[in-house]
Amino acid sequence: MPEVILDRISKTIQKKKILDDVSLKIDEGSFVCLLGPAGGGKTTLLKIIAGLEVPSAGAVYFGPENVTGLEPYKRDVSMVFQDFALYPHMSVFKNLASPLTAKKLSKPEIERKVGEVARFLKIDRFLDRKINQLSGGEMQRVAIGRALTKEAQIVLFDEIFVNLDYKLREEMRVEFKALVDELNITTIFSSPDPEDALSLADKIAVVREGQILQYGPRDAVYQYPVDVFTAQYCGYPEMNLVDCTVVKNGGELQIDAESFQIPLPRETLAREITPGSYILGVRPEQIRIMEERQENGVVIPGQMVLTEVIGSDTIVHIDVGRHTIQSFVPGIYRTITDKPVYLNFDTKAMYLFERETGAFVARGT
Amino acid sequence: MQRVQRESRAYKLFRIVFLLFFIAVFLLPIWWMIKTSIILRVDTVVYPPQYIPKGIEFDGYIRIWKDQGLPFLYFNTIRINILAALLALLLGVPAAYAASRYDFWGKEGGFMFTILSTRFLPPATALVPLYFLYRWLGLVDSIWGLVIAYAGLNLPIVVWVMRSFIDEIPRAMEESYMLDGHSRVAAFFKIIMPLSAPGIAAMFMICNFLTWGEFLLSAVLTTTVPHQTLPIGAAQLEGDIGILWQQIAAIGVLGAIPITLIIVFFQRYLVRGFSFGILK
Amino acid sequence: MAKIVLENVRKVYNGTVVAVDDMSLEIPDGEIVSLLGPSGCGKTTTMRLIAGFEDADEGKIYIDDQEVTTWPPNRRNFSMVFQFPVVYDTMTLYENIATPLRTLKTDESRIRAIVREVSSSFGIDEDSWHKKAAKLSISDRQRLSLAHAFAVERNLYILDEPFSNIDPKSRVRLTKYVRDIQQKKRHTLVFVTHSQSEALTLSDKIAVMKEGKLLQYDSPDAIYSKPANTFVGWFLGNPGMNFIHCSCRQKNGRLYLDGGAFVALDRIPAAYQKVITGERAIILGIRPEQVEISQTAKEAFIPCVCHFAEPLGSRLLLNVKLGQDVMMNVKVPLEAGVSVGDKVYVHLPEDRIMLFDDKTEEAL
Amino acid sequence: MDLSNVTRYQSAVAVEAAAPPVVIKRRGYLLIWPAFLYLLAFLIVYPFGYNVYQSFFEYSMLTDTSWFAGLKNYVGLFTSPEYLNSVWVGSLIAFFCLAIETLLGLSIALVLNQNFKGKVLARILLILPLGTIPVINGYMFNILFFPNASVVDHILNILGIINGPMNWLQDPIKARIVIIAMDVWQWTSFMIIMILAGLSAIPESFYELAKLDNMSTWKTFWRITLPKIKFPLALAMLIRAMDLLKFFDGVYALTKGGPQSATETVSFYIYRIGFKAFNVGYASAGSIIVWAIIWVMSFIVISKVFAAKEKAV
Repeated sequence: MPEVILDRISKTIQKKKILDDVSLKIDEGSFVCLLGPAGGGKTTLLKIIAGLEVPSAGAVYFGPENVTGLEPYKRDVSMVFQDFALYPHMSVFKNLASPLTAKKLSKPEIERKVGEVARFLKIDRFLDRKINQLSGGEMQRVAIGRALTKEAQIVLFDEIFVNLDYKLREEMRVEFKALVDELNITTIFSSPDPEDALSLADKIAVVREGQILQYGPRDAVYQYPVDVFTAQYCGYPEMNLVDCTVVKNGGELQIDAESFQIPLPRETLAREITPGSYILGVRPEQIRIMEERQENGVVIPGQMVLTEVIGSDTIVHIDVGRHTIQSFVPGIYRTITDKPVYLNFDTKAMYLFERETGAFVARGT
Repeated sequence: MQRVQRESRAYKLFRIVFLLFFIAVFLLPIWWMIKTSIILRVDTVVYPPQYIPKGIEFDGYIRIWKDQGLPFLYFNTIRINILAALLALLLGVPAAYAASRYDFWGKEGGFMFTILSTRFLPPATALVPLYFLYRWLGLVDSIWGLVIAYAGLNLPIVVWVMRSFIDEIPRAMEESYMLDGHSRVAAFFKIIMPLSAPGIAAMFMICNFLTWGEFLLSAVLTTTVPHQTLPIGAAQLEGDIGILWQQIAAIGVLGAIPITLIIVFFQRYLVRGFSFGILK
Repeated sequence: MAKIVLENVRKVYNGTVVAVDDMSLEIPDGEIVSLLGPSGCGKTTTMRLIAGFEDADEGKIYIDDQEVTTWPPNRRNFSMVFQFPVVYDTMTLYENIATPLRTLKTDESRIRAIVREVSSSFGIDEDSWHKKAAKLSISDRQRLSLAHAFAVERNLYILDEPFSNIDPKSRVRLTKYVRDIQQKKRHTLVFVTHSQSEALTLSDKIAVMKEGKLLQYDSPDAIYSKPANTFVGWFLGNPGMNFIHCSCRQKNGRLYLDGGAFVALDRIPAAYQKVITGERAIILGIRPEQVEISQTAKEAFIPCVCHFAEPLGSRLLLNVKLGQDVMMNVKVPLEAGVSVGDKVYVHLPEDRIMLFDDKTEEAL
Repeated sequence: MDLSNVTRYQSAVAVEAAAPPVVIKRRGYLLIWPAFLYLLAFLIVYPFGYNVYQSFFEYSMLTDTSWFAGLKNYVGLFTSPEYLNSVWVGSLIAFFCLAIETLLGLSIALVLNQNFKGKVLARILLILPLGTIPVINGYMFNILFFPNASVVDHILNILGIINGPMNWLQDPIKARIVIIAMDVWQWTSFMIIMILAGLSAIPESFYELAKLDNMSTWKTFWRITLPKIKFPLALAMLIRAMDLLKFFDGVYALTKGGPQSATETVSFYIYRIGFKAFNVGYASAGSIIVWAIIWVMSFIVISKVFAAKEKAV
């Protein structure tokens, strides 16, 4: 089973730079998620690995072998597409058998292998059906099945949950994880949804505007984002960001965000910082709402404006001066009080980013 | 979803009158053609005109069958149109595939523009050069000469409309077929061709529709009955002794039948053909 | 502002497809009612029947006790916002909002005042009034069409999936605008959506529909905590309710819930003791966040294996396997620190359990 | 693992500088060449070159010789009353055909876009003229407007609009009216189909909204319908405009350009000069001019098409 190495890949399509000097090393047997907004180049990256696109510059290696110009049908890769790309004029069986007929296997051999995969994915009941008789979830299973019958060592999944409704997505995610764990293949998965990345991947590569902003183990990316974009994108609900300045107040440093101030004793952050313009970030699940003013720790007065119930949990939106801060509250919570509320968070959960570049500066310890 | 209509009675009446008026106007020449083909020859041009024929005869049909070589004309028209449509598809479908799937230098502004602009060239302006070319190639008065010319008329539309059909087939479809381990050529024949088959069939019909009644090229490039088409057959019934209305009308009726079937059954695709695939 | 009543309404398309079947619904004056369900459940048809864009095949529709079943849409006096934002592209923003007022012969200074008021409640800048609507982004188009809809006092305001094409950030803002204006003016509002979050966030009452039928009509909290059947329980919640097929068995003269390879509960929950008196098959339902978990064996805790653990904000979503093949979602605090492959013990608290009939899947 | 040591991700992949990859060029685009060359050969390069060449020569049918004539053909053409007449007649006919076809097509399409019983039948009946053979239509219109036995005269007499025979085809103005009527009769159906396609793409919700706003039918048309079908309408009109430059068959069968070249279109003129008078140089020069016009017009159409396509994406 080979590792996948992308060495300084660039891709330009119609004078537009889709990928700009991207390098990535994907260990064999690992599960990597390319996370990022639409149009960032995730799909192009997958297509270059698959050989469906030829990079304008750079090289692709599977282990020691340079496969850059190799036609897709000669590569040991299979791919599941966003809209499944099942062949509508063929039955489920023929769809699943397609990689095997390409290998010119004998008929009984094909039937045996298709049967195995179909049973594994619980789609053996409708092998004779036409594609348009399948539901969304079944179509996805067939698409995954087709990628599996090829028995490729590297399998690419391109935003495969995007077209499913949220109830189905919830169920498929659990199933998918179990499946991939069992197969022991190198998996590269692209998704715009941080929930997919955080729940499934070993490693996350944050892709934006043709570049990889950060690549690392899931927890590293979540806990130590390199910049504001990664911090905000990699988390659901997204991180609260507030423009602030760090000022010297007497001998002590202090964060000043206009509508509130937070004292910043030396030991709060992992490294020393100088006064200047910053962005303060706190994840919504770290923000607690108090009805009474507390004397200790961070206290930010605000006004509740909306309780957004997302299924079984709630995001409370609180106006704080010019900003609206989100707080994630487990369970259903729907009271809106006219009284002022107070927000509180542990300074351990605090992030500081540079104002101009958005680069990570420090986080609480 | 059906919209609930609540229209006034006066408006409904107006609509009926409006539509009946235009249907009458639109059908009058067609009815006249049918009627002329079967009315007694002496009653063809009389005043007041007979809206319903007083007597009928099938002399026109018999004469074009016997004297004017209708079987030849009909067979030729069908043969030339079908061959021209096939030739246009043979050249046009691969071109449409390339235009849909590849980016290459000068695609939109150069190739596609040139291809489409030929659709607008009046045949009259290419007539003299084509005549001399055909004379040199020995294609004058042969069905192949017309096949080649008609295929040229069809080709721009085939390329443009088939491109819009192929655009609708997700790229991922052939890409995943290639990743299954099949070659690009196999993907074209096993994925693109079957999935665009309805489009190809429709285009085949539209091509026939577009060249069926063509007159100018076949008038100049053919001279004898065994190679002529229906419109020319009809035009030759206008001679020194006068115009043989009954027989022209008979050719008109027989000639309109296949093409009318095409517009009735392929209406949906007609728009695509007319608009080069831009409107659906 | 008005009360809307549907009485045994039925709509059949092409003589065979039953879109809405025997639907009765009362939408109280001044409340937000959501029609919620998966696609094809009949919520859109119900909305179109209320609007008058479709004629009901059977049943009656009332607005404030006045029967309007055969009235044309414009006579029913309501505003509407469509899923794919509909605005007059060739007109300016101002003219768009002013159009419905014009037909009411409002004088120009009054129109100006109203346009100013609604456009500020929907965050439309006065500087952009003269812009043509065609140039707007999709979320700004929807903002405009909301302002247009709320510019006039109507019996009813219908919002047909107004946020489903909108980016998440604008969605929250638009939701807030709608809620604020409704709270201020007490409009009657019908809100069609397939998203549980939108329905739970905005509504006073939710009507859950499936396959043309009304399954449950109640307040969001009641629907969430006391679903009328397994579908409603599954459809709401993130993730939805867990269901375990059990049988009530008798042992030592006492009924208990048997889950096959494990004992789900050693007695019948108090609330159900009157309903269940003998041995029978049953479906047990429990929400993932209400399952109790322990890492050590305890009495009345069921041993199971964790095979999926996903951090969800400050919670950890586990998928555990009880016995041979019963899967269950459990939500625990992040600190619980359970990881894949761990052996854990779960407990189903008696007062949280819901029981459903095993055939009809209705709540008992 | 030391997670706190965060650095911006850099291309630090451990790959030794390998030989430059052999990039396989995908050559599928070559498939466009057969079609392109075919058109080039039969419809563009050869005919165009030939026309350009011949337009500088004079040719004599009698001696079958030709000699260089410089710009004489062009000068002759622009001073020839016949050619100028054909341009004038062609434009006149094209203008009226286009205007009437557009208005009629639009009104009929608007009615056909409503829901009523018999809609499908009405639609089929109204596009039937497209199924007829143009040259035969020419003969049929000949009968309908036959001197002293015109069906149209008869109907108009009964309706009391005219009195006595009109002798349509003998009078220059009336003959043009007949030519226009024939084209309108056959090609209004084209407009109907194109406009219906545009209308059917307008979402119903726009009309529902207008209805809720109590907008008048007239305003609804101007504010919603027309802006939304602008593109298909313009496309159809431009296609028709260019097709009218080809107008030949009907003229041939109905009037032969007469009376006194009152209905002689450019296409007919080129055909007559080239094939009846064998003045090949003249015909070629005339063709070159028409080609120039067509290219300018089709450039406009096609760039519109591209703009619309991009908008759709």
